[in-house]
Amino acid sequence: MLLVLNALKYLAYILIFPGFLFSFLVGMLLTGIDRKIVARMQKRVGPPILQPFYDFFKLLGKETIVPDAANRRVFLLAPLVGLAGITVLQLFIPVFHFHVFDNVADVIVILYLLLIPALAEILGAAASGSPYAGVGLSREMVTILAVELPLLLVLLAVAKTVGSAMGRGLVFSLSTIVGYQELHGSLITKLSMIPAAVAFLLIIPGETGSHPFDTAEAETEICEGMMAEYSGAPLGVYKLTHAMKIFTVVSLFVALFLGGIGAGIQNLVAAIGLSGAFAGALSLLLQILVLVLLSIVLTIVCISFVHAITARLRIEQVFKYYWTIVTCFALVSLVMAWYGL
Amino acid sequence: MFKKLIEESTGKSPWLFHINAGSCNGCDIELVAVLTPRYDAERLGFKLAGSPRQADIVVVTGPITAQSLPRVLRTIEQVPEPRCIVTMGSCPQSGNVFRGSYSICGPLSKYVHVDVDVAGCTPKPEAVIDGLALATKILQQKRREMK
Amino acid sequence: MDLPFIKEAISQLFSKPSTAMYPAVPSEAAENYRGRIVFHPDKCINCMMCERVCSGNAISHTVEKTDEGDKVTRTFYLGSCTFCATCMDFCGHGAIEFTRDYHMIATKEEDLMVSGTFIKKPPVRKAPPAKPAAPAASAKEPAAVTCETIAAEEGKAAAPAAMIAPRDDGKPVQVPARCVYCTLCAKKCPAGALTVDRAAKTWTLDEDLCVGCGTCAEACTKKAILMPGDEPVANVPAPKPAPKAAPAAAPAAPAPKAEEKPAEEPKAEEKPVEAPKAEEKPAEALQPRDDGKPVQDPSKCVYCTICAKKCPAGALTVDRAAKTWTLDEDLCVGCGTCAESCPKKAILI
Amino acid sequence: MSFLSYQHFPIFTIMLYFLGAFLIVVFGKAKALRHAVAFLCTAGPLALLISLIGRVMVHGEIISYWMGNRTPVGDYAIGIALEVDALSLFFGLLVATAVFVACLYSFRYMERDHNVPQYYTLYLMLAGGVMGLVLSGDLFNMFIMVEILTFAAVALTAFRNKVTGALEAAFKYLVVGSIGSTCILAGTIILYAQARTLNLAQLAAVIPGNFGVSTKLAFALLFIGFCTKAFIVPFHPLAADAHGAAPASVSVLISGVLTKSGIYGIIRLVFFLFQTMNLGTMQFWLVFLGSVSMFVCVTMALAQHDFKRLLAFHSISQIGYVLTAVGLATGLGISAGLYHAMNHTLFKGLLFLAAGAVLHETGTTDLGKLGGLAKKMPHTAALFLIGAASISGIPPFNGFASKWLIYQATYQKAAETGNIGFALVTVIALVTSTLTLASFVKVTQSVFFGQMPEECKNAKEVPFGMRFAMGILALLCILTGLFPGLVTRYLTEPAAKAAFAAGNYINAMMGQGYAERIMGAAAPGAPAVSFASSGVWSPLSWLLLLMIALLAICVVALSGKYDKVSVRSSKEVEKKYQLFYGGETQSFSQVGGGDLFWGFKHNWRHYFSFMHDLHSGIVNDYSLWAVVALALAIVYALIVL
Repeated sequence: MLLVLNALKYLAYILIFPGFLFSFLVGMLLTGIDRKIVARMQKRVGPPILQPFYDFFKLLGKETIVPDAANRRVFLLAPLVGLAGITVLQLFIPVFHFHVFDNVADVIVILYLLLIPALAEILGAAASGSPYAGVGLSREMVTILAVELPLLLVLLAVAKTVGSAMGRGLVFSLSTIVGYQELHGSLITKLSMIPAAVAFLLIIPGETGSHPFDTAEAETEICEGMMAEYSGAPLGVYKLTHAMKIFTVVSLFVALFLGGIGAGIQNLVAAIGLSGAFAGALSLLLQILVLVLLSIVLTIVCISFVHAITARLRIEQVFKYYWTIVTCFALVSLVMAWYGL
Repeated sequence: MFKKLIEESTGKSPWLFHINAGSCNGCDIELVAVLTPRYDAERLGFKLAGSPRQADIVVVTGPITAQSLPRVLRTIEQVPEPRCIVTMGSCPQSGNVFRGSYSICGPLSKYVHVDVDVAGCTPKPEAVIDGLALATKILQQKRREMK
Repeated sequence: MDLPFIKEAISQLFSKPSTAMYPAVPSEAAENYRGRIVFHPDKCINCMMCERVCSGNAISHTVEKTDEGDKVTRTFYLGSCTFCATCMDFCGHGAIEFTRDYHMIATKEEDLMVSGTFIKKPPVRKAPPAKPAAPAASAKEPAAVTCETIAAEEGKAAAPAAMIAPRDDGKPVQVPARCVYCTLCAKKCPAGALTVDRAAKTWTLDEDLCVGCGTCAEACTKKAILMPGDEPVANVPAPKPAPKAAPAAAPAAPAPKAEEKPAEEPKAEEKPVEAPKAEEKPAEALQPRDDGKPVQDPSKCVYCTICAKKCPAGALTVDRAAKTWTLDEDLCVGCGTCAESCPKKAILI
Repeated sequence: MSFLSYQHFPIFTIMLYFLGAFLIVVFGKAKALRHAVAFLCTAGPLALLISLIGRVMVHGEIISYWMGNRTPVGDYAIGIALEVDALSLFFGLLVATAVFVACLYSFRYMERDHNVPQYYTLYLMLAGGVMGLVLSGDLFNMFIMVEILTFAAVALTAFRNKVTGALEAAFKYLVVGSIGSTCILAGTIILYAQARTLNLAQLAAVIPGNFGVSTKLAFALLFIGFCTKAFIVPFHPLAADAHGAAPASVSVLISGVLTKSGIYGIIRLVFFLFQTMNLGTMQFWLVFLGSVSMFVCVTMALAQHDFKRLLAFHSISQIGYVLTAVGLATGLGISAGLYHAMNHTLFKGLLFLAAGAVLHETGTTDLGKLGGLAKKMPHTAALFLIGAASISGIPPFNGFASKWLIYQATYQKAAETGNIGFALVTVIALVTSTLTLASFVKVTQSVFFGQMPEECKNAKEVPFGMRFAMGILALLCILTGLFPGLVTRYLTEPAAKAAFAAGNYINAMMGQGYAERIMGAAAPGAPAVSFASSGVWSPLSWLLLLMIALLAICVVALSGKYDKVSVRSSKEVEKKYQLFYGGETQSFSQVGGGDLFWGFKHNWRHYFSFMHDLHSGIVNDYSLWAVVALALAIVYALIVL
């Protein structure tokens, strides 16, 4: 009986709370807010906040065309694998105090798990056989190459800071990092972590492929790049994966650098004097709310704002930008973390 | 699965694909002007799609020149099913001043069923928005009739 | 990497968007915006000027004979209109008006057709008074009035309306009473044989240049030029619309003297006109060629070189003197412009 | 000792190979007989070694076998000995598996070639040579085995002499290979002169501590000798030529097995004979060589236009990983290195077999001329994808488990020693892993997806025999990826402990107490190392979650008629199902091979042009590098040791 209960609990985790449904809603919300804010920055009214939902359900209604040149099975399966990958990844990122699994994956593994949705898209593009998709695929791979280096440096810096502070050499497990932050305040308050946080903020648009770095799916130059041959439901699934990826990357930033807020909520709830299960539920609810708000603020700052003020870069500029400017930020923070600042 | 929701959102997020069949670019810049802050078609859900596979409404401008005819027909054919075809400006409807020239292949309606004609030699952006709104209703109707 | 728009982006975020919420807020077109056409049939006199000047040839009309006159319906096809309003400018009577309504969206073709019908009453037939000055035409016939005044101005003896007979040597002859000196014939004449001076009201024909193609006669809306083979006409202003075949109510009296007649043209000119006709073999029905290229009917051709000039591809060479018509097979695109432009319909395609 | 007791298994494994080689020469004419002999002579050793796992790995027993029962007399080892400790068995297992699978593959793969019997003889000679090298406990015996395997490998590289460049590649391999072998021979002679013994255990007891000038020279010579065998950086170009030309099953051996024998030699040398692993400079030297070969070879691989040359460069970059991990000389480091060596043999074998399948069907491995093969060869494509995913370290597969361990090891080493250099190595390791992913995306797009050119139209699925061999390797890739805990506890950790436990290696050979008596210092103990302690990653539960999520999504999709895509209703909508070409008719245009990753290549164009000039392909350049490397090693050895 316990096994069944346990299985149901995990199923609920996967499908409902931090898994599919939750990140589906928040992801779409973030995309809607992103498009609205970008529009408002261009002095125009912009689409309604629920526009991504409409887009998604309209695409579900559209007919799916599989071109002859495409490899039919891979063409249809790739989006689903991408979606499954991003859903599972969301489980490993703790919401402040609440984490579903704490001994399944650590920070470096999450770095690799972030690759799976991008690879699913690349596989889908390759399977479609269109030359536009081929060019898009090559650009997406170069973007991944560009983003990987600074992202790793940031993670190493965080691991080193938390590791030396806790005296265990280095700590890669995300839940321990969040636990540490709850005791000693958010990492962003430490001097050595500020360049790392800035670097991570600069990485978010690159990782999610949003505006200045969306050379991979530049609709003007290479007709939607990798999505050139997708229509109907598979395209909807890819758009959904993009939306959920934004939420995942942003909540990773919150977990890595703003973990201390969870403790603040805890003692806030304690201050109200509630206790027992009710307090736990309330604090969980508050934490979710704070996470969503923080995600919205972060999306506005580092995706929408950057989207409104920049023009799309060429692919080798994207690569050069990430391997010089952003890597310097991350290196500075790694060196500072290393020599005990 | 949630068929009504799909129908409703088909009406709310029509994506455009613009085909220039030899136009003098008067209508092309007017179509783009519809997406500028002044008229902002995006608040109604319109968005320019990069490839016909992701389009719902196909906007054709220009008198269908002999050179562009096969390409226009092929691109329209590649748009997935609930689709509308809108001709913008007088040229695709009748060939306008170019009618009778040996290199013009006549009105688009000779080859494809045109859903909405937006007349005017460069119709005003408001007229284009009206035309597209009408096309969206027809799109929704087509979606309702689909299997 | 300079980012120029940071300040604007932030400030615009908090300011009101500059979008005109169109469907909710109706927006009016500019002051004299040329939108949908409104046709006032009552003002129209069916002078067809608008049709001729319309670049998109969007205007067409149908005439229907009824007892109290011609029932004319004129339709403006907005789908082919460039809204340049040239027709409005040319329409002397303000029958065409461009409103500010820009809603020209249609799902069916008919919605874009603006049309109006009116009855065009024939001119009132009063007994022809001796004085030409009598206002024979109703207000609607400006042409006739001008003709009267011209005759009065010249102060020529108001000879009784003389008959004008076409010349026998294939050259055009002018009916001064009908001519309004609009210089259309001079412009149309391919050979440039005609010079018409509007101010001086003179119509001179250069005999040796003229090839007798008849384009001027055709072009003349007033039918003031007669070609060989037409009936002699009274030198009196033609009643509107006075199609050529209209029974000439005025008594026929040839009075060629009103024309200035240049010196007798050389005899030779005439002879060759006849000569080719004689040589031409009995013209059996000429078959158009199957590969879409034009073929010439020597019997009809007058070698006026119009087809050579009109041919976009320059495939035709016509030698007026040697009376030869050669077609360059590969240059010719088979567009048929030569067949259309040939006044004598001597080319089959 | 009864004839069939486990003591004799090591000698049986080696002899079986050579016996097979001899038998095939005798009755090689009949195909069935030849295949039976080859099958038996490759399956036998594998079975024998697997039976030894329980004894050697779990109980930690070390089997020593004196040829002709000439046990040591008064502390002097006279006879030739075979010694199988956990480390040797680990490498032996690798060799046996790769040889067995490649042999299965070559039954059908070599059908179209002529004089196939000679192929099998050379093949079994090569296998025997490597197995002998790995299991022998005698330094000179190792040299002989190195000679055998080098010459067999050279002959096999030139086996398809019609292939352009095969002879030239074989010649290059022969020249540089013989430079390496002569270095090993010279080193052995010097060591023998000083210690008057050739037995590894006795040498390991006598040599460390009293380094004479000649011993340092011997170390440099032996080190460079084994580096040439492992194709480390200065010697890597000849590996690319050798793989490019050799038949696929042979390149599986060259890249999967020969390089491991080089690494095995280095480990024996550094951890046993000279026990210099704890020297800071030694660790720096190994890690530096490892990371340089990692990065150089992966960037060279990215610029390749030929499928097999690309795989060859990748195998050297993976060897760079192994060397870096081993060079750390920490418990986790060695375990991660060995784990990656095993994984490398598996997925590199799979990739080479897939390359062989492509060559078998289309007759070319040029990335520019291939495309869209997934439609004609779905199984090969699926197996290739498993191999590509595991080499580029995608989570559920084995590549990720070992690379992740390597990152942990290098970064932990950085944390312990406090010098940031090792953190830099982690960064290089990860960037190399992403570049590997990039180059395999390039291969996937140029060979298996995209549009199919005319030449590949009549390619069809490879015969079942070849697919079965690839299937075994793919299954192993997945299993070793999903159960890292098991693999590390039973295979890599005992081997890592054995690498550090030089003491009981010596005692097992020379009798108890010998090591303490001779070396005086306490035999270096084995540091505690375990997979769980190193970090948090359980692939099985992650895969379980992924499967549940995927299942849920597929159920939802199928209920929404996701796969009932608009099938072609009637012929005349032909245009609808063509690719979107901006309205043009769909013509052949494959985006693959050279035109991918312009952004990266453009940024690194100076580096690539420099690399282009460096890899000139001329033998004297490579031998010059070999000699220069030798000189550097000698200088290093004389100064630092």
